[in-house]
Amino acid sequence: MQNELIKEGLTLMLAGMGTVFVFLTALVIFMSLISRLVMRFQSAPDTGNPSDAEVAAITAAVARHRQK
Amino acid sequence: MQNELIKEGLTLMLAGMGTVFVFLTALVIFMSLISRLVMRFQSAPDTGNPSDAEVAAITAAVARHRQK
Amino acid sequence: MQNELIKEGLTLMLAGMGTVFVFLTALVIFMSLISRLVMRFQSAPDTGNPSDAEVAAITAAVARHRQK
Amino acid sequence: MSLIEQIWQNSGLYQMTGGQAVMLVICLLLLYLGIVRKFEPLLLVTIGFGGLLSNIPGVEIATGDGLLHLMYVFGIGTGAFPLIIFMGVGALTDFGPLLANPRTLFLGAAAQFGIFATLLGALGLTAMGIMDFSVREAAAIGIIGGADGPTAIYVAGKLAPNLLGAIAVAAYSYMALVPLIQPPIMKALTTAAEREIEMVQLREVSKAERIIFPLVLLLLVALLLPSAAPLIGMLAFGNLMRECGVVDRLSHTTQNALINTVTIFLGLAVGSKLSAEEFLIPSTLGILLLGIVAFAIGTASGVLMGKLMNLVSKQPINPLIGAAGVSAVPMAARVANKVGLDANPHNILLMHAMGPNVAGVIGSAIAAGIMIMFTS
Amino acid sequence: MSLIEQIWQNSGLYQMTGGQAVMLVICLLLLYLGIVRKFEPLLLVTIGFGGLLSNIPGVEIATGDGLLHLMYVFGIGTGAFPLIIFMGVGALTDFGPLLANPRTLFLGAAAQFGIFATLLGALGLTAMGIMDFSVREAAAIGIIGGADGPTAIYVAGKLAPNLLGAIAVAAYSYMALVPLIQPPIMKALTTAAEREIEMVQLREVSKAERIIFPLVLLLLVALLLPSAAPLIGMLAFGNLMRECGVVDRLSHTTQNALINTVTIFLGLAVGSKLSAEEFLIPSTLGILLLGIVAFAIGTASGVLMGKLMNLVSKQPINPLIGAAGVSAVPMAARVANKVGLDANPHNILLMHAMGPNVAGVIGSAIAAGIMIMFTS
Amino acid sequence: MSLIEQIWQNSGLYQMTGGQAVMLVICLLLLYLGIVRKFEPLLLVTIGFGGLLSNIPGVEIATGDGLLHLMYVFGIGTGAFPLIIFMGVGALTDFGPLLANPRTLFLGAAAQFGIFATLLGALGLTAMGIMDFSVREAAAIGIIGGADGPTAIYVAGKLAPNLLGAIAVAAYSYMALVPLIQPPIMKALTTAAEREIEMVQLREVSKAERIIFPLVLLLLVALLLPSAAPLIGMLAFGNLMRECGVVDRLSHTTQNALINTVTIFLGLAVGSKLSAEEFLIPSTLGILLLGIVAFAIGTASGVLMGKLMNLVSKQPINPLIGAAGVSAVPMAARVANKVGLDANPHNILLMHAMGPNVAGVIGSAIAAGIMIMFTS
Ligand code: NA
Ligand code: NA
Ligand code: NA
Repeated sequence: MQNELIKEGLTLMLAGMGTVFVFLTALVIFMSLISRLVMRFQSAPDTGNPSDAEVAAITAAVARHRQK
Repeated sequence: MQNELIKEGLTLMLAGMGTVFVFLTALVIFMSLISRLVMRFQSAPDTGNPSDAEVAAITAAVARHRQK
Repeated sequence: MQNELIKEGLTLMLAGMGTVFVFLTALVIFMSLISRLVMRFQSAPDTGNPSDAEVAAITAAVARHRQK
Repeated sequence: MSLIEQIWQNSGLYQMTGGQAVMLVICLLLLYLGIVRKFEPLLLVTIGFGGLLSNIPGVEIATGDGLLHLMYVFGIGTGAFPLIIFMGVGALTDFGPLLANPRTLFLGAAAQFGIFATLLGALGLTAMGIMDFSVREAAAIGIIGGADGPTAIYVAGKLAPNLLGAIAVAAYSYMALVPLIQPPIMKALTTAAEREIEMVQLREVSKAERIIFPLVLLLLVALLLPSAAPLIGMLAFGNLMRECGVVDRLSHTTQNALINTVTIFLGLAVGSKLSAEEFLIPSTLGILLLGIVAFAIGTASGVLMGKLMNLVSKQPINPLIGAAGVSAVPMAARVANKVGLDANPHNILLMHAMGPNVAGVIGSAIAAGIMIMFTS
Repeated sequence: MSLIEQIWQNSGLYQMTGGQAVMLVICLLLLYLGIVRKFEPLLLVTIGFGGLLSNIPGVEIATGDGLLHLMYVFGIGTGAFPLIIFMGVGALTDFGPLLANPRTLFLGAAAQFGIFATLLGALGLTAMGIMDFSVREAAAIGIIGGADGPTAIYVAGKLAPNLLGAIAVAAYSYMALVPLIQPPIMKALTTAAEREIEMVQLREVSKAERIIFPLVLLLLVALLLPSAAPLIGMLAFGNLMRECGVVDRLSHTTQNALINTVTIFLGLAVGSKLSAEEFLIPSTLGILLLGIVAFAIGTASGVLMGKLMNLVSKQPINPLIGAAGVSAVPMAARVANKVGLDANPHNILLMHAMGPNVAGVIGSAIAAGIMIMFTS
Repeated sequence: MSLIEQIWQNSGLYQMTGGQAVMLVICLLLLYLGIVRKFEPLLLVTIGFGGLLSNIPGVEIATGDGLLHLMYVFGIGTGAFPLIIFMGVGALTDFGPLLANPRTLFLGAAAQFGIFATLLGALGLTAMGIMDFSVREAAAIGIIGGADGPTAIYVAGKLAPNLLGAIAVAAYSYMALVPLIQPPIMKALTTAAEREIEMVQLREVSKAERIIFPLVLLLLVALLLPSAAPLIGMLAFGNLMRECGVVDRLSHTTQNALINTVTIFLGLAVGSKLSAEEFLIPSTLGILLLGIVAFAIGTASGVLMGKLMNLVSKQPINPLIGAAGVSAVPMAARVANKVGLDANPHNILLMHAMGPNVAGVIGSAIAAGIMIMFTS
């Protein structure tokens, strides 16, 4: 009976930490993929890289936007 | 059976559009009456029509009020 | 039966006003005690009474605080 | 042909009873008082409109699965709405003037005599065979004299749900009529010299006292009169959120979105008790009559207590502030201030009257606890 | 080994049905329409997300004791959420343009023809054996043509809860598509000369008229069609709070925290009806088809009524504003304004179109009352 | 005579048990911690006051038809309150730092080891005969280590309602004690050189990524662990409302009036479980003990994972931010920042610590899903 309890606890711990890591690993992988896709997709319409001036303007705009 | 359904639909349509029009007509009549009553009642304390200057002042005040 | 009703009413009145007064008297006593305790405790760290200038400054600050 | 007949038989014109028509007029009158005369508009507008909805024939609104009936069952039947409103009142109330001069609690105590005198009156009318009120009903009617809407609704919901509509309407209507009811009584019971009495300025109250007060209030209730604990507890909780300074976002929501939402639902739910068959009964007339008597006696008791305290106290007390002990916050305090100014244009009694005014809220909640304890 | 098996058998990958996968894609599409295309985002985002949650296999969210199912039962089953939203709509609606030109109520009446034509269509499809709708279901589908979300949800909750998901999705989707659906119909039915008609400026409407209007509206409903009283009553109550000027704090909460909170819960609760087994049925296709027909017929009826009124009226009426009679406030009024501007760049129809636009809200609530009266 | 006797026998002084007196003192202590020490005041003030109300003898507040009991049954028994709070947390949380550096999710994963170690500890104490916890109870106790109040309340409400009071009090108390509990563990497990590590600045995260994130999170939960879908789903919904930019009015209400209202009701409802007979049991001591062990192990696991990641990663990772993986947002991130500043005055770790900090919220919700799946 007592061994049963401990065994059940160990099982839960194993399954639990396993699932937490599998889940968060999957999330890391998916979000990394999506980040790359988004970045490629968003810069696709541009002809080449933005100029320094453009970068400065965008950064300022984003900063202003995020402050809201 | 099928004719019954169509017949019930036609009945509902007739009764429905009829009631909608009767109701909204009653509303038009009542509100027109009330508008006239309100206007008469509100201008009753005045001695005659407001002057042009008064009209301008009131209009401006109302516009300001409604902008709020 | 009718006398019963009146009697019950009188009983309630007596008990009610009694309890209201007992309760609020207890509240007066407790809050007066606590006010004195709080005032003593709060001024304890001070070395003596506040100067007139301090009083003026505190009063102004409190007034500003309470206006918020 | 049968089609038009069906519409006609389902119409309000066909189904309306005389009582419903009378109630529609009464509810329009409540709306008039709220909107044009600005009498307690937050409640009279919502109760009045709820009453209109409740007297529309042939549709479930204030009965069965209707929205207003559900609001009544879940909000008032359980006591939740008046208790949440009381929490909001606590969050909106500044007990500072009371703490600066705790003796004014006695004025709030004395004014509760209106409650018990009215209870006795209701039982007297029953003993004389004029009315037929049970003790529970008489207790609920008496609470009108507390001049505190949520307390009256809470007690009526517990002791006499069948009379709740009339009790709530009486309570809020007379609270709104305080500027008419109180001054003649105040002037009749005081001399011009008494009305001119100026009071010493109130001391500042520290933050610590403000925080400790709701806790002491709750603990005293817990020790002395647990049946008043729901009302006093929620009042104290709201006030603690207000004063403690660390949960301002909760206090802000309690004072605004939460109390406003519950006020709307409470008003509609009370309105659901204004249906013709529940409201147009002889009891309603009795309640309206007893209610105004309760206000008058409460006012008189407060003023007389003020006179007594002025006699025995070293510091002068203007007896007018005793009238504010009925609660009806903040109207009664303003009335006391105004009558005082009429007698002495330099006499600002407002803050002094706020003490008994908020004491009256506590006093009537205590009285409510007594009523509930003895009759249930 | 059995451990991993247990996790696997409880996983969504293992339990998911094809229908659920399809519904997840459909709900993502609704979110896309709401977020990227900005189609009625307040409802499509909440409904879409609720739909996602409802199609997760093996967990009680939209069923049993799940939160979304409880929201559905207590909020939509009782009618509370759509009625509270309607109160909020009343508090947000300015009926001034309608009061300045009450005749535009006829445009709002005519546009309701879409509702009843669709009802007939649904019954026709059933008579032909293509679909299988009961009269109650057909009535609920017809209300999509009212272009008014809460009305559609209220009626569907009463008459055809099984179709509520599809009806709500159709109603909000087509309301969002008004700028695409209406202009071709409006142009096909009017001449360029008609579209250029300029209208005389609207008069100012007094505060008294604004306050009396919701009361007259409610009393007329009480006398003529009590079954529409819950919807119209809450609309009128919200509008009275808005206009009466003495309960601004209640009106403010109604327009903000209260309607927003209920919108979130309503959307999630509607989403709970987007489970695969309830949504992926042939009826849904029929509803989507009939819904767009309803919008088209309603638009056409409004425009044709506008042409008729322009013929018989002394003051010129631009028939384009008739299209706004379907409601879909304020989108349909903006569309009428835009089509008018295209024909005549000096022609600002917006305020004129707001009259029929808000009249359409009243009209479809009346139509809803008829449906409920005749079929329950 | 019998009158005074009746009042006396109904008084709290007469009826109060020793346990109730002890609980009143404990609840005053919670209020002291919340108000004076500013420990998680939003919850400790509301729970503490609810606990006071629950220990008033002889009146139904936390039992039967009492308001707090109704709040418990409808708000916590159904899971509605913690889920709505989680929606609010989603609407208040900026997942940007996590998206800028997704690997910090591993830190949030590692810190959940505290949960499972504590579960094992609770079962160990039972096996040794010191305590008597079932597996469900042990699972609910373990979740304290998640350092996330609503998650702990949600799980306790499902798996061990009898222990909910002690679990909630332990969770919020230790979350408040994070600045005392964590630093010694962090310093013991790291070298000065490790604590001085500076991290590269986080990249900007695009709006598209922010919108897609909650959807990916929900879909992964749907596919892998549906039992975590209610918690994660509401978190994702709140965050989608925040980030999508088209429902700002809903997001604003969720972040303010809605979460504040539910926080008040949740706190009072949790307080209703602090009645003497439910709280003053040996289990409570065990829970408080196990809770602090859970926090310590979670902190240590996060830091050790940080050290490991720093070894294998190309970019430097300061292991201190691993401690923030327990969640306790944003306190744990601030603690990591402060300990970092002590070691290197130019080292601003705050934004880097926010990543594992919010990852910890997700991690403990996933752990909660596992617990619910395996034990119910
Ligand atoms: Na009172
Ligand atoms: Na419409
Ligand atoms: Na956590």
